[in-house]
Amino acid sequence: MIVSELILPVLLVTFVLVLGAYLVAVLDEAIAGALGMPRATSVWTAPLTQGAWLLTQQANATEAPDWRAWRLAPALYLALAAIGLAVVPFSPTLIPTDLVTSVVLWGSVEALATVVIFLHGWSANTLLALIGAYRYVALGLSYILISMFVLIGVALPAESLQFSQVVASQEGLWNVIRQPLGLPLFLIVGLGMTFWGPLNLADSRDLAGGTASAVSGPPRLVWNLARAAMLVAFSGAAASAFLGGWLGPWLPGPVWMLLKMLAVLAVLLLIGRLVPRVQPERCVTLMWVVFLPLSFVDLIWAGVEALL
Amino acid sequence: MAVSWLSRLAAQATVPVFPVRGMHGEPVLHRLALAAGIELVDSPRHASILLVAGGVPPDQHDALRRVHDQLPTPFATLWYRSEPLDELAGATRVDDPDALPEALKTIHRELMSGKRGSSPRLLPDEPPNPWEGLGDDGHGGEGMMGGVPYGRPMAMNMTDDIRDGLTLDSLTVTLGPFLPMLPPGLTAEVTLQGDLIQSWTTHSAPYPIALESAFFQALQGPVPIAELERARARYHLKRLHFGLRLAGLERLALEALRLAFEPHPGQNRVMALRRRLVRSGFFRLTTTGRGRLDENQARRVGGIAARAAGLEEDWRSGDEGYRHLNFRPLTQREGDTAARWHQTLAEIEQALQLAGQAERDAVHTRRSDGVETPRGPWGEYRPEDASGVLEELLPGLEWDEAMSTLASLDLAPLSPWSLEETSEAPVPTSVEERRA
Amino acid sequence: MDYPLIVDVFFVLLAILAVVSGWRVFCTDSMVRASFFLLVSFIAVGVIMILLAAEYLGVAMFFMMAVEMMVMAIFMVMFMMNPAGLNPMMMVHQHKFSIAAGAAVFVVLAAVALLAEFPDTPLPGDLDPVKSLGNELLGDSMLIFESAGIVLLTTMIGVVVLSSHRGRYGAAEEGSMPPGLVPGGDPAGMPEENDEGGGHHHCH
Amino acid sequence: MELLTLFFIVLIAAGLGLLIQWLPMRHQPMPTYPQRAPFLGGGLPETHAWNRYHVRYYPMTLLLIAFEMEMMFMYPWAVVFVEQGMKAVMEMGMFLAILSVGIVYGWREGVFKWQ
Repeated sequence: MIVSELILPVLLVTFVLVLGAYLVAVLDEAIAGALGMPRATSVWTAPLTQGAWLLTQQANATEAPDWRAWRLAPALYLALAAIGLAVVPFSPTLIPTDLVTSVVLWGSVEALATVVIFLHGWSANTLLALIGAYRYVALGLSYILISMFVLIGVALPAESLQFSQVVASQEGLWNVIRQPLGLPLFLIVGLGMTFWGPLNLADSRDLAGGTASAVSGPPRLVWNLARAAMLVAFSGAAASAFLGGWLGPWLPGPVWMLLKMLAVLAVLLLIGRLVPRVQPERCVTLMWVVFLPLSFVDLIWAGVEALL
Repeated sequence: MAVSWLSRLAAQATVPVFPVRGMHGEPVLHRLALAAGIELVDSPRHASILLVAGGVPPDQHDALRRVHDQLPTPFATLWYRSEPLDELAGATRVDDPDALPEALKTIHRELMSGKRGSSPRLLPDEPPNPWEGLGDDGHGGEGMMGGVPYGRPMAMNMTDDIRDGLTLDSLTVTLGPFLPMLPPGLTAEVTLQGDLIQSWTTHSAPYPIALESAFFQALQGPVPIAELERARARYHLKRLHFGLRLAGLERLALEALRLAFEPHPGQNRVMALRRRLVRSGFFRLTTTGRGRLDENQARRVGGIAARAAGLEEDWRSGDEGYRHLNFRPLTQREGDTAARWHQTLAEIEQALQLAGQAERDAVHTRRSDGVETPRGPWGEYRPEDASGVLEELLPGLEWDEAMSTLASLDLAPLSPWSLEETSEAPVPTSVEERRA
Repeated sequence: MDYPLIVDVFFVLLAILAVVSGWRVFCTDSMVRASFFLLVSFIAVGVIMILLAAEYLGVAMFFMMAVEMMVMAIFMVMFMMNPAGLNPMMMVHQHKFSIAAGAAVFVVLAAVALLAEFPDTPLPGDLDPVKSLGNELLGDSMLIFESAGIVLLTTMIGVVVLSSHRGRYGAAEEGSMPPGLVPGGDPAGMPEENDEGGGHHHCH
Repeated sequence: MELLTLFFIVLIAAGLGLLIQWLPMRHQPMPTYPQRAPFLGGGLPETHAWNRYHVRYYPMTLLLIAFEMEMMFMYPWAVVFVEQGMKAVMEMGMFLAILSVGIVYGWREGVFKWQ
């Protein structure tokens, strides 16, 4: 019992998180290469060599940082990614933690991520990192409502706040078809949570790296790792909320789940490379005035659909 | 054992280079941007090599020392067509742009394997102000705000905000000359309230930029319009590269740069680039209609900025040769950041179209009392530094808006030497290739 | 009720965490740290609530408190001097009064905990607290729930009125005036100058 | 049991994050003061960066709090939605209408712009 309920889930989450983060880096390199960016080393070793270099680099400090928060923030972000992945079911029986309210827990991971990312930029006590941190809060507080609406939308037909029930409710038809607005909106949330691509307001180029502009060496490695891990966790949530999780013919459930996660990751990384960074002020307006009403529509659609 | 294994792996990493953009250092950085295995990073904390590309005037050596000392160990420096600082006399200097990527990779490998020591620290290890243990709790000074806690005073200059009038602290910093988002060489004292720029005082102008020799020849006598216009398109494509990279569109930025390196870029490829740019949402997502120049400011900046603000000013209209090609200056109305990028794209297309036409008919310029450079008209005077407009333009803008506005403006003065002359060191490649 | 010992162990640990981080709120110099210590305290309480089988409320606590503390930190940084605690300072005021108040509240709460008779009705095993909460919201408490919605809407409007600087008709401190109904005419919808009937003067 | 598993997962992830940072950093000396200075492209700040920072989207954050309160009611509501049928639809309609009024009003007053 200990093995199946404690050791196996812990191993599973750690393994998927680490492997997934590595795959995110590989996939991103591959997409960059395919889009014509110059790449010398092979995509398979590039993340490893980059990681090795960061491990040998000295960790930077700033004049008067908030030490504890500064070092804790990357680790906590990684922990949040782990929680996010832990609630994702891989098969009807293989669920790391099957909480009754796992959908709400996923929402609180999003809220707590905002806190952690803010802390990462705030603690450095440097101008560019600070601007990145405050900018991220504007984004984080904007996408959270969209995420709530979209996730409530998938909870309606499942009559439950449990991811495993959400997946089970998609037996007949996947939510991606049943609620066509849901997945696109949720992908925006994913880009926001990991401040990736168009929503990279925190660590952007116009801030010389933003919240990460003052960190180097191992803390930066953990930060990058955590970002990639969060993408993996998000892809897990998206795959189970919209793509029918473990459901699928021929192959065993967990394999389907991993394939779907990879598909979500590929889409996210592609968007990250193709769309420019949104201007912060415009981003907030877009979130509240365009995407939030759209998520209303999604919820109403889901509600009507669930009753029919 | 484990450590040597780690450093062997690290030696194979993509080489992270923080470029200090000195005078006339841009061309080589454009080459590096296209080189494989090298990454130009934005923060010195993310780099293992400090590349000083081009000369740095002596009065900015202190700033250079500060940036140098901000790289975490182990790191090395490489000087491209630039005299190393006195303290770093033994540092590697490379003058050949073709040898640069390899040199960077070698240095990184040597650094990781321990063959090369880290560059020494140049500045004394002292806090900016001595830590003063005064007051009740051994902190900085009287009360909550005084003194210099941790060697720096606290921000406590209360000013009224220019947007909503809340009275909150403002933060005054000196930016540049090597901040990657600013034009190289530009230093400014900036007061920020939150992320909004309250005031901007330019301290030193951007470094002069060198044009290709075609523009200089046009001042001596007739030159083929095809050559002139291709040089113009190349110039703007390189500017576009910078703007797109800043906006997070690295792929299209490289596409623009590749076009700039082609000897005969096709007009249709520029049109395709523009279509992809519009489709990616560049104009809708990254600009908010701010950074608008009024007529006076637009005239002061000249060139693209002027025409984007609706001024139909172009030396080419007065040239017989251009008139023969039915040249008419293009303009935009808004004069803001988006309009300047629209104008840039339109002018690149126009330049390539003119070049194609002129090549067919072998048209030359007729006028030699002046030339329309990509930076603005060069008649009696060379286009000068226009960074003064920033003091009126940037206050009230949010940081991201300010940076994208800056990228869309071309403010640097023109160098009295051509691009070919500024590279005084012997160059192995042919002149034709160098021009690209 | 039957539960393993480890629940007790975790309860004690979390209770200690909640109290200690709550106490740290008042001894740290940094406003941001203070906000997030409070968040840690709330999270510990939230986990305790989950241990008490109130799963939804516990998780909702994380959610709400993360957002709320984030906003609180932002406002702290906006309006407090020395938000990062670069110079040490006292976070507490009115020591004597607050000690007395704290002691009094503690005594009252402790008395409630010790003296009150808690109902000892075991819950049915198949109870789904989230479901019953939902049924409650759609059943008896519907009116309360809907009026809460209206109250929160009023809150939203109040918030916007108080904090938004950029009004519909221009900046707030310039005395925003609606445009006239005819070009150049008097502002529309404004009360007459000599009309004293506006709002709070009418007491009855 | 689920909580215990979750606890271990958090512990391992956070521990891993701290370990990766701590192990290589054990023997590193403190960086020099010039290295620790904020990066501003060679320029220097006059003061610490921590200050009374003007967060320009403050009305939005307040709106969010009010909004979120209401949203928390909706999770339990989602669970019983299908069971309750039309009644739930009506309630949701009313709810969303109320919320929309708040958003439209905020938008008209320019709340989602930097103040």
